[in-house]
Amino acid sequence: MRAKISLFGQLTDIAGNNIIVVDDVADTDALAQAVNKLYPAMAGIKYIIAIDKKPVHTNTALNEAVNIALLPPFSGG
Amino acid sequence: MRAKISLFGQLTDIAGNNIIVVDDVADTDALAQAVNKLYPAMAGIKYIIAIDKKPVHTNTALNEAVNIALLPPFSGG
Amino acid sequence: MSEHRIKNIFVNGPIDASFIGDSIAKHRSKTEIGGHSIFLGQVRADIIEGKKVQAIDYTAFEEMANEQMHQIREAVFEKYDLTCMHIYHSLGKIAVGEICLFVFTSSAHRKAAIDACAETVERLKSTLPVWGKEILEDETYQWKVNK
Amino acid sequence: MSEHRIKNIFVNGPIDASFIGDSIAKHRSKTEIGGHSIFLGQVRADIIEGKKVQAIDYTAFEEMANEQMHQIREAVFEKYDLTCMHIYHSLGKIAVGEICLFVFTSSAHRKAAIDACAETVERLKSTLPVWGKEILEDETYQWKVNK
Repeated sequence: MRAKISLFGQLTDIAGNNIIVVDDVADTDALAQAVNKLYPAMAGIKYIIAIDKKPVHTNTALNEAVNIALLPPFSGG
Repeated sequence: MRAKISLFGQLTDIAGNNIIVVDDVADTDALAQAVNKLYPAMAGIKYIIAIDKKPVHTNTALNEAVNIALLPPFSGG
Repeated sequence: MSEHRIKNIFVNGPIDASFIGDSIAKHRSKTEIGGHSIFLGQVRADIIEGKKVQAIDYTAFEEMANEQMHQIREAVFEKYDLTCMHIYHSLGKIAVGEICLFVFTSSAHRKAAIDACAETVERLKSTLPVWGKEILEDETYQWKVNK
Repeated sequence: MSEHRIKNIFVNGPIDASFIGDSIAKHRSKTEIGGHSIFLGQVRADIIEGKKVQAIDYTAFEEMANEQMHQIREAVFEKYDLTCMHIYHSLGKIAVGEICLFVFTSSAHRKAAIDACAETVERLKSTLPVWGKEILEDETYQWKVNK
């Protein structure tokens, strides 16, 4: 499937955008691989993948309906 | 010696006064005995004796120059 | 189930000290409270590679952060006997010396208020999707990293 | 040796929320601060043998309390990397819902501010010669006992 991904924090600097689109990703592992290939600088950042506003810590299947976001390390407060 | 003693908190209720005087007390142990005899209700209260604004935890000699205070359990804040 | 609804913790710009004072004053009628614990985050003038931070520009994944905060709130209310909890986090450019985080817990007894406040601060720092961009004096910037 | 002088922590009557707000605002210029921790004691409407507390009347051995507080301050500054500490305690009759204790610590980093505030509250509660007389709704009273 084609995944539309929201970016935050320093990831937006790397991509030069708040949203990126990657093709042919069936699950979150494939998504991370595709993203890191497209933007090698992202591979060096320990980002979390969030699906529908929840952090995902194991490989998870994707579908067109889900909301995908990449979250670099938090620095609130 | 004659000791002039400042009272605080509930001890002032028992004595009906902020200051009491006891005679013939050479040290803090003798002072506590004299006070508890004069005001038996004070014997049931775990007060601390302060000499010159410092709590005293072992028997301490008294002299006319020191400031003596009896402090019932604290309840500030 | 919980009575708490998901609240919006975000405010645009710094948190005024007078807002904090007003929040405290509102608790006067809650006479079951014996202790309040408050944590305030203030933007610090760190020196980064010889340049002074002049502001932090905060952004967040707001919807997710509010949901995460809701979960923290539920867990903390479950663990401690609290009367109330209020949380505010700034968004946008906050100058050094300004308040960017306000965590406020109240309880009948001090221990619950103090422990709940400390735990809430730690949890929100580690789990809320919020990012601070440190704006340096020469207008360059660096993404902040929480310790 | 210490730079701190013995301060008077006592104020007559309740501590206004606006005073707390103003105290916070004064720290805006201290841009080395990253976190503030505040504890507030509020007079609680406890029920004692069926009667509601309507106020606490605080008295203190003021000179000794200020000396003891000075020692606590020195010990806490020694232990934690603090920027500043402010303490205020009410004297006189404080109605339920009013603030009677204000402990305020600030540091570059949150942990020092939070831990120092919590420790200061515990230490002052156990060592300051201050007494609260709980005034009940029928004007009888009972001497308060700290837990």
